[in-house]
Amino acid sequence: MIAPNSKSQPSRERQRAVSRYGMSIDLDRCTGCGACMVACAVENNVPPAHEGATARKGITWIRVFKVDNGEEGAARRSVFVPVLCQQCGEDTPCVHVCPQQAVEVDPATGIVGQMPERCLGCRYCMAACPYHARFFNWWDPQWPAGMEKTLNPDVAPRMRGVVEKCNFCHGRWHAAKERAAAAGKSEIEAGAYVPACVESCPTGAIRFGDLKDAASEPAVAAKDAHSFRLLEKLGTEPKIYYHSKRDWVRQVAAAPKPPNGKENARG
Amino acid sequence: MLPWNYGFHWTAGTMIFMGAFYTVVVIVASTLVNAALRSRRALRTQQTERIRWAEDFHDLPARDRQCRHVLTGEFGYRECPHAFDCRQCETHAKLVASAAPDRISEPEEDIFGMAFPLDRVYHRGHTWVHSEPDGTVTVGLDDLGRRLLGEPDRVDLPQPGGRVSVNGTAWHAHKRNADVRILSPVDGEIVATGGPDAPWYLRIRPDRMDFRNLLGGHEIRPWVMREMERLQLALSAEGAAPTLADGGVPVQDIAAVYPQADWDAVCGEMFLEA
Amino acid sequence: MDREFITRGVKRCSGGKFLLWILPWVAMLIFGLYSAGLCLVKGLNQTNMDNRFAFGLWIFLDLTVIALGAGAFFTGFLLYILKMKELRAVINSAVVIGVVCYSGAMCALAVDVGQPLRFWFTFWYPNVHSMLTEVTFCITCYLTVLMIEYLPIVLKNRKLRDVPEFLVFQHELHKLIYVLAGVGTFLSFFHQGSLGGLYGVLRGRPFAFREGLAIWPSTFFLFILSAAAVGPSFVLLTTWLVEKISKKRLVRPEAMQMLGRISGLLLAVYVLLKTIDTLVWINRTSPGNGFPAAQYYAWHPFGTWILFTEIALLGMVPALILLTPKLRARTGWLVSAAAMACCGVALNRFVQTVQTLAVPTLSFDKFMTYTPSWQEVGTFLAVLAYGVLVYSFSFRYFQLFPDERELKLEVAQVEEEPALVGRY
Amino acid sequence: MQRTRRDILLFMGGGAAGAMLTPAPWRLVTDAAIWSENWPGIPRPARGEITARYTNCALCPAGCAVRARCVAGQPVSLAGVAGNPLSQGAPCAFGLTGHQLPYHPQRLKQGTPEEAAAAVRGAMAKCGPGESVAVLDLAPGRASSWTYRRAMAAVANGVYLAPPRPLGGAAVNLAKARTVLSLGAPVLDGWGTPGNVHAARANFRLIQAEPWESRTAALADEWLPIRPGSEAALALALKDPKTAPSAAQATGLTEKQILDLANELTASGPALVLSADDLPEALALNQALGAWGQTLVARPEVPVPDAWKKAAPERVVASVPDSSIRVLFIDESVPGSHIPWSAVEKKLVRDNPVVVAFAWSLEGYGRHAQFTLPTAVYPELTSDIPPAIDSPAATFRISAPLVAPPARMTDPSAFIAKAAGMDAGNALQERADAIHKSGRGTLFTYADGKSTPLKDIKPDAFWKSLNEGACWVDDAAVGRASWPAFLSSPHDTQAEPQSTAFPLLVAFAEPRTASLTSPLMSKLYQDSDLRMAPNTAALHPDTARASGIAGAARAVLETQYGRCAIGVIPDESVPPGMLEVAAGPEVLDICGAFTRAKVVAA
Amino acid sequence: MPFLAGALAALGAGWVGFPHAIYKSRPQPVDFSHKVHAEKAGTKCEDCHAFREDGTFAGIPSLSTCAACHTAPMGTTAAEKNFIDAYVTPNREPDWASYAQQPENVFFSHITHVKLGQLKCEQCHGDQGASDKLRPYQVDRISGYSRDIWGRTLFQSKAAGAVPGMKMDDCVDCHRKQGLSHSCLDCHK
Repeated sequence: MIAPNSKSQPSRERQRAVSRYGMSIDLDRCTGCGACMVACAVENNVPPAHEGATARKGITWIRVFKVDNGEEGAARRSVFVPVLCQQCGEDTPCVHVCPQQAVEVDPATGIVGQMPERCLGCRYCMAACPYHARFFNWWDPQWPAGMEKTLNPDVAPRMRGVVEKCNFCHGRWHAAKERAAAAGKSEIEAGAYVPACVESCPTGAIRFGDLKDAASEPAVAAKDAHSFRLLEKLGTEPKIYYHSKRDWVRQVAAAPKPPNGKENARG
Repeated sequence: MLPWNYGFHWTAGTMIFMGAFYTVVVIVASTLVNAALRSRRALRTQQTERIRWAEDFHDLPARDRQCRHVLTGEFGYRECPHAFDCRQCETHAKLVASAAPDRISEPEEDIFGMAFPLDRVYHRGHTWVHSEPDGTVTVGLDDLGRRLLGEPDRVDLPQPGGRVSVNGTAWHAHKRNADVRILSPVDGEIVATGGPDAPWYLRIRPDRMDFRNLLGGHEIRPWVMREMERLQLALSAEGAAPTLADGGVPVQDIAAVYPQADWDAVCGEMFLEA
Repeated sequence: MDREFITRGVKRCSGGKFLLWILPWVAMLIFGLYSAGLCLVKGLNQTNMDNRFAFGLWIFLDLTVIALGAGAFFTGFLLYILKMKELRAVINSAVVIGVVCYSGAMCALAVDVGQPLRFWFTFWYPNVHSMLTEVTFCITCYLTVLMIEYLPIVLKNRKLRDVPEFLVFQHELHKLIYVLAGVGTFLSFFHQGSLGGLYGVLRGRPFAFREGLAIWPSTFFLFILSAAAVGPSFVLLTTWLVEKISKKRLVRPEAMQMLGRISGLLLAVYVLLKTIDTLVWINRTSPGNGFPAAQYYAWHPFGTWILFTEIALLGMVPALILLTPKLRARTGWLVSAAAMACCGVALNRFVQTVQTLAVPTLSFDKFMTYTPSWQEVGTFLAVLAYGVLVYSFSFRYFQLFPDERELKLEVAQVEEEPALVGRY
Repeated sequence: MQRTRRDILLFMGGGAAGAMLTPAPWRLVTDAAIWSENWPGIPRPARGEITARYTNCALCPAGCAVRARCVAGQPVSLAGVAGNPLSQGAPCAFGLTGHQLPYHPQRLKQGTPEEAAAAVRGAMAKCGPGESVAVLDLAPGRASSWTYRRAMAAVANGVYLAPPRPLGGAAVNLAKARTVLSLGAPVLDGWGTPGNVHAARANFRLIQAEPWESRTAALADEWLPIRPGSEAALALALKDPKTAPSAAQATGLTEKQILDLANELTASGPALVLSADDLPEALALNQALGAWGQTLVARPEVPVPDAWKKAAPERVVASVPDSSIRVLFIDESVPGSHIPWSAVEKKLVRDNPVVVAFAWSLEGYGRHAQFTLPTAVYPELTSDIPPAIDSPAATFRISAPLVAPPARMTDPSAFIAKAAGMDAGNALQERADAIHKSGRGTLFTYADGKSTPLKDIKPDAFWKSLNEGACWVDDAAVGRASWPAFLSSPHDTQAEPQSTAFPLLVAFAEPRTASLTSPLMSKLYQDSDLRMAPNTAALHPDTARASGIAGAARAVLETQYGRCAIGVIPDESVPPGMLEVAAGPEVLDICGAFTRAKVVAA
Repeated sequence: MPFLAGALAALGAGWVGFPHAIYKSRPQPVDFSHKVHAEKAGTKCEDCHAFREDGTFAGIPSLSTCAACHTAPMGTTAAEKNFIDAYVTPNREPDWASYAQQPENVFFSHITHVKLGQLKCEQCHGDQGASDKLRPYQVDRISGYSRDIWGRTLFQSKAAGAVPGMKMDDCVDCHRKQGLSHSCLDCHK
C-alpha cells in the first residue's frame, strides 16, 4: 500500500554501509566451463537436479547463458554470460514487494538477502526480478544417500516451497567475520572474503570486492569504458559489472530485440 | 503487526497502514458486539414477537402494507408507517375524530355469504376481538380465516397465563402443508383457551381496552373485499383456477376446493406471514 | 423433505431435481480438492509453473474472480451509502457472489503459496511497502465483512428464524449493515487497487510497470475502476443466468437496467483512462526504462490484437451498448454487453499476469509459454464448483431476491386482471 | 433433545473461547511454522572442526592440485591450490565436484573377486599358443601401470595394452608458443591443464579451425568455420600451399585465408598445431613448422626402479591380432581415454574369453565384462598421476585418499599381480624412492606453497609430503632435437570417408570421458542447459528434419560399429552435416575419432 | 452454564495440560556436575568448552577431553564410575544434548561475543556452570527446538529471574541496546 520512499531509503543505507560488495565479470575471459555454477551449488548446499527439474525449474544461483550475435557461419560469435543476483542497490525490485520482509538489503554489506525461513513462497519477488536470479524450491532438497555428508555446515539447506538466491556466499562472510573476530578485529580485510564462484573461476573472469574501496577490482572495473551492467536503464543500480571489449557483447545489457524466429533450445 | 515484533519500524508508512487496519478491525468488531448487545436487550425485553412482526411486515408486498384509510378511500395510496398498529398513529387519530360516528345497521353483516358481525372488531390478520361482560375479551378467527383453515389439522394454543401482544403470535394453526401463526389483535394475559370447535380461541384479559388498531363498522366491508381480492390473487399465483368468480361465495373449507394449491403460501399471504 | 427450509411462497424445484443439479458440481469439487491436496502434500512441483512463470493460472483466477466479486461492495455502496433503492432487489445475491468469489480466491491463494503453514507471517511481520501485504490484509478483512453481511441472509432462513436469538440478531445486525457496507467499500477500494498496483510497481518488468499518482501506479486506479465497472455487470449476468436456469422472474427489469447503466458509465470512464494510460506507457514509461513498447507485441501470439480486443472490443463496445437506453432495454443486448465487459476485465487480468511474465526482460531471454498442469486446472475447477454450489444452496434456501414473491403475484395478477375487472 | 444439542453447542463454544485465552493454539500455529523449516527430509549438515587437506585430482590426466575443505575430516568442498606450477589453482567443474563421486547413486558396491580369480586362473591355464593374457590400462604411466607391465612380462604371452598416447607421449610447451592453430582440439575446454592453458593463453594467438563454434572457438582470437571433416585437407594445404585450391574446396575457406594462415604460422612462430585426435597431417605440419624442441618436446621419463625394467612393452589395441585375447583385465579405476568396446571385443577369443573390469561403476566396460570388481574412486583411491600433456617437465604427484574407501573394494594391481603370480608390493613408494634417488627436480608442497630442491629432502619426508599433497617437478633438460619416429608414424586416425549410409560427422562437444560425473553436474546440463548431458547430440534443425526426427527429443545414433539411444537437441549453431555429441559410455562404444554416423527415429 | 464449563475445561487444558504435552524430555547420558568440576577440579568453562585455533567453538567437549582425566576413577562417586564404565572404557562418545543448540538456520559465533563483545558465559548460559545436576533436556515435539532457546514459559523466553532467553527477539534486543547491526543476514545462514 505504502510505496517505498525509494530515493531516500537506500541512500541512507549507503551512508551507513560499512561496505558495498560487488563483482566484475570479464566476458572476454569466460569459457562457459560451468565451474562457478557447480562451485556455487557445492558451497550453498543446492541439491542436484530433481529428476523432474528442467532449465526452468532448476536452482542455479549463478547461471551461465550462451548468447550469440544472431549472425550465421563465420560471422557468428557467441559469448558466455554468467548471471547471478545483481544485488541491486537502488529501490531493489524484490525487496519492497515481499509481503513479510523476507528480503532485505543488508545495510552493512549492501548484499540483498533472502530469508528462506521467513519466506511464504508467494513468488512475488520472482515476478519482480528482471534478471531471473531468484529460484523457487519446487521440491524438497534431495541428495543421493550418503552425499548429505558433503554438505557445507555454514549454509542451512532450504526446504520446499521457498525462494532462494545468490547472497554472495554469505556463509563465507560469516566465517570471515568469525576469523576476524578471532584475530580481535571487528571488520574483514579485503580478500579475506570471496564467494565460491570467484574462487573457482579457472580464468579469473569473476572478480569480487568492495565497491566502496576504490582500489578493489570491481570498483576499478566499474570505471572502465568497456564495463556495463544489465538493464541499467531500469535504474536498479546493480552491483555486478560486466566487461567486454567486443561492442556486440555489450549489447546484451540492452532490452530484448524482437524475435527472429530462430529455434535454439540451448543457452 | 505489533511494535515489539522484529522488523517493525516506526515509519509513516507503518503508522498509516497499521492504523487503517486496526481502525477497520475495531469498527467491524464493535459493530458485531453492538448488534449482539442490542439483540440481547431485545430478547430480555421480550421484543421477539415485535421484531418478528416487523420483519414480516417489512417483507409484505407494498400493496399489502396499505393503510386502512386507503381501504375506506380516504387516501389514494398510503403505506402504513406503524406496521398496522394504529394506536400510536396521529393520522388515524385525526381521521377517526373527524369521521362521523358510524351507524350500526344490521346485527350481522354478510359479505359474500360470510358473517362479519359488527359487535366485534377485526384484525387485519383475520382475527376478531369481542368484549365480554366480565371485562375480558374473546379472540377468534373471522369467517374468512375460518374458511381458509377449514377444519385445521392441528392448532397449537398458548398456555393460559401466558401473554400475547398486538401483532405478536397468538396461536399456531396447521392445515395441510400450511403452518401459520395467527397474529394477536390485543395485548393482554390469556385467561382461557378455546379452539376451532369452541366459539372462540382465546379468552384474554387485555391490558387496556384500546382497540384503535382494529377494524370495525363500515371499514369491514371494503377490507374484506380487498382480502377476497388478495385471496383470489394468492390462489391463482399458487396455481389454483379462480373459481370464486362463480357467485363468489367462499365455501366452508376453501382448502378442500384447491387440493393442488400450495396452501402454506396462500395462508401465509392471508395471515400476513412472510 | 427440506420444505420447511424453503422461503414461504416461492417455488423451488424438488429435492431430487436439486440433487441432480448439484451432483456434477460436487464431483467437480471433489476432483478439484484432490488435485489441490496433491499440490499441498507433494508441493508445487505438481504445477507447471516454474522459476520464469512464477505466477500462473491461479493468480489469474484470483485477480479475475476478485474483480468480478466487486459487485458485492459496489452494489452495497450504491444501495446503503448512495441509497439506490432499486438495488435492494439484487443486494443479497451480490453479497453471496462476493462471498463466493473472495473465499474462493483465498482458497486458491492458500494452495498457491509454497508454505501455507506460514500464512500468518504476512500479518505478523507485514512489509507495508508491499502491495501484496495490502492485498492480503484487505482481502482477509473484507472477506470477514462479507461473511458478516452474509450472516443475516442465512439467519433469515425460514427455519432458522424460528430460533428467537437468530431472528433478533439478524434483525439488529441488518440495522447496522450500512456500517459494514461503508467499511467494505473502503477495503475493496484499496485491495482492488493494490491488485492493480501488484503489477504496476514492478519496475523490473517494464511491460507491467506504470507511473502514477503519489505512491500508487496508474494500474491501482484502473483496477478499482474496472472492478467497480464490471461488478454490477457480473451481478446482472448471474441474475440473468439464475432466472434462465430456474425459469423464474426474480428481478424487475428496471433493476437490471440500472445495473447495466452504472456498469456502462464506469466502463466508459475506465476505457477512456485506460487508453490514456496506455498511450503514456507506450510513449513515456516503457521507453524511459529502455524498452521500446513495440517489442512487447512482436512476440507471438501476443500481438497488438490483444490490446485492441481488451480496450476497444471488450471495453468500448459494451460500454456504448450499456449507455444506449434503447439497447439496454433489450435483455439480449444488455446481457451480452455485460458478458463482454466481464470478458474484457478477465482479459485485462490475463494480460497483467501472464503476458507480463511471458515477455522477456533480458536480451538473451526466450519468449516464455506455459500450460497449466491438470492439478492446476483441477484446483481452478474446485473454486468454480465451490462457487456454484454455495450459490445454488443459497438460492434454494435463502431469500436472495426479495422481489421474487411479489413478482410471482404480479404475474398472477396480470393473468387475473380480466376476471377482477369483470367483478368490480 | 433440543436442549441437549443446544448445551453441547454452548459447551463447544465455551471451549473454543476458552482455548483462545490459552497459549495452546498460538503456540501450535508458531510451532507448525517452525516445523516447516526442518520437517522430515531436510538434512542437517554435520558440524565439526574445519580443516584443509591437499591432494591431486585423479579425474583426468591434468591432475590438478586440490585443496579440500573438510568438516570433521569429511571433504565438503574442493578448490585449486594457487601457486601450483602447472594447475595454477584452477580445477574444472568436474574436479570441483569430485568429492561427491563416492556417493554416486550408480556406484558399484560389490563384486565377486574370488570367482573372478578362479575364472582367470582357469582361463590362463587353458591359454593356448597365439592366445594371450592382456591388461588394458586406460591411464598408462602410473606406478600400477608398471605393475601391470611387469605382471604381463611375468606370464607367458602377456600383453599390456593402453590407449594411444596423445602426441605419442610427447609434451606441449604452451609457454613457448606464439601462435596456436587448433584443428578442432578443445584447447580451452578440457584439453590440457586448465590453469596452465589459461595462464599461457595471454601469450599466444589462438586460431580455431572447427566446423561449429565450440567453447574454444568462441574464445579463440580467430575462428575458421570449416566444413566438417576437412581438418586434414586444411593441415595439408598449410604445409604444402600447392594443395590450397582443393583445400579451399574442402574447407569452404577462401584460398587467400588459407595462404594467409600458412604465412602467419611461419611468420609468427614458434607455432603449434593441435588436432582433436592426432591427425598425421597435423603432426606433419608441426614438423614442417619446426615445432619440435620448441612448442612440441619430448618429456624425460619419470624415473622408475631398475627392478621394474623387465616389463612388457606398451601396445595399442589395434596392434593385437583379432580373437587372440583369452583373459583381459581392464583397469578403469582411474578414468582415461576410452577405447570403443567394438574395437576391444573383436580382439577376444571366440570361445568364452574372461574379461575382468576394475571399475567403480558399471557405466564403462563393466557393461560387457563377465566380472566387474568394484574399486575405490577418487578421492578414495591411492594412485600417482602421470604428467599432463601440457607439462614439458616430468612430474610426479599422488592422488592420496581424502576419504577411506568402503570395505570389499578390489585393488586392481594387487589382483593382477596375484594372477600373474608376483607381488605388487608398494609400487608407489618404490617409485617415489627411485625418484628421490635420482636427486633431480624440486618438490612443491601445497600446504605451505613452498618449492624445495629434492636434494634437501629425506626420502621418508619426500614420501610423507607426497601423500599430504605435493608435486615433484623434474628439472632435467629437454633432450633429443630430431623429429622422433613415433610422431611420423602415428596410430591410424583417418577421417572416415564421406558415405551415404552415414552422412553425419561426429564431433565431441564435451570433454570426452566415459566415467560418471557427480550428480551435481546436472546443474550444467539439466538445471541449466550450459552443457549437454552424456549421450545427447545437438544437430541443425534441417539435419533433424532430413533424418526424420524433427521435433523428437530422443533418437537412435547409428555408426558402422553399432547403435545407441541418444537425446537430441535442435541447435541452429550446429552446421548441417555434423553431430555435436556429448560423450557417454554408450556413445563412446560406437564412436571414435572422426566417426561418421546417422540418426534415426527411436 | 455449559458455556462456562467448556471455557473452564479449555483453560485448564491449555494452561496446565498443554505445556507438559508439548515438550518431550530426555535425561542427559551422564550424571555430570559442573559444580564439582568447577570447585574440586577448579576448571574454568574454557578448559573444556574450548575454542579451536581458527576461532570456532568446539562446544561440548568430546570424550577424549574427559578421558584426559577420567581414565581411572578420580573420585568415589557412582556417577563417575558409571561414566567410565559406560563410555571411557568402551571409548564411546556420550550423546550429550546441547541445551542451547540454536536451529540449523542460525549462525552464532561464540568468539565474536566473547572476544569482541566481552560477554561472560553466565550472561547467556546463566548458572549452568555452577549446576550440580544436569536438567533433563526438553525439546518441543513439533518444532524440535530445545526449550532453552524456545521459551521457558510458553510465552516469553525468560522465566522470572532465570537467564536471558535465546530466542531471536532476545538476540535482537541485546544487539539493539548495544547499537549493533541486527539485519537478518547477520545471524541467519
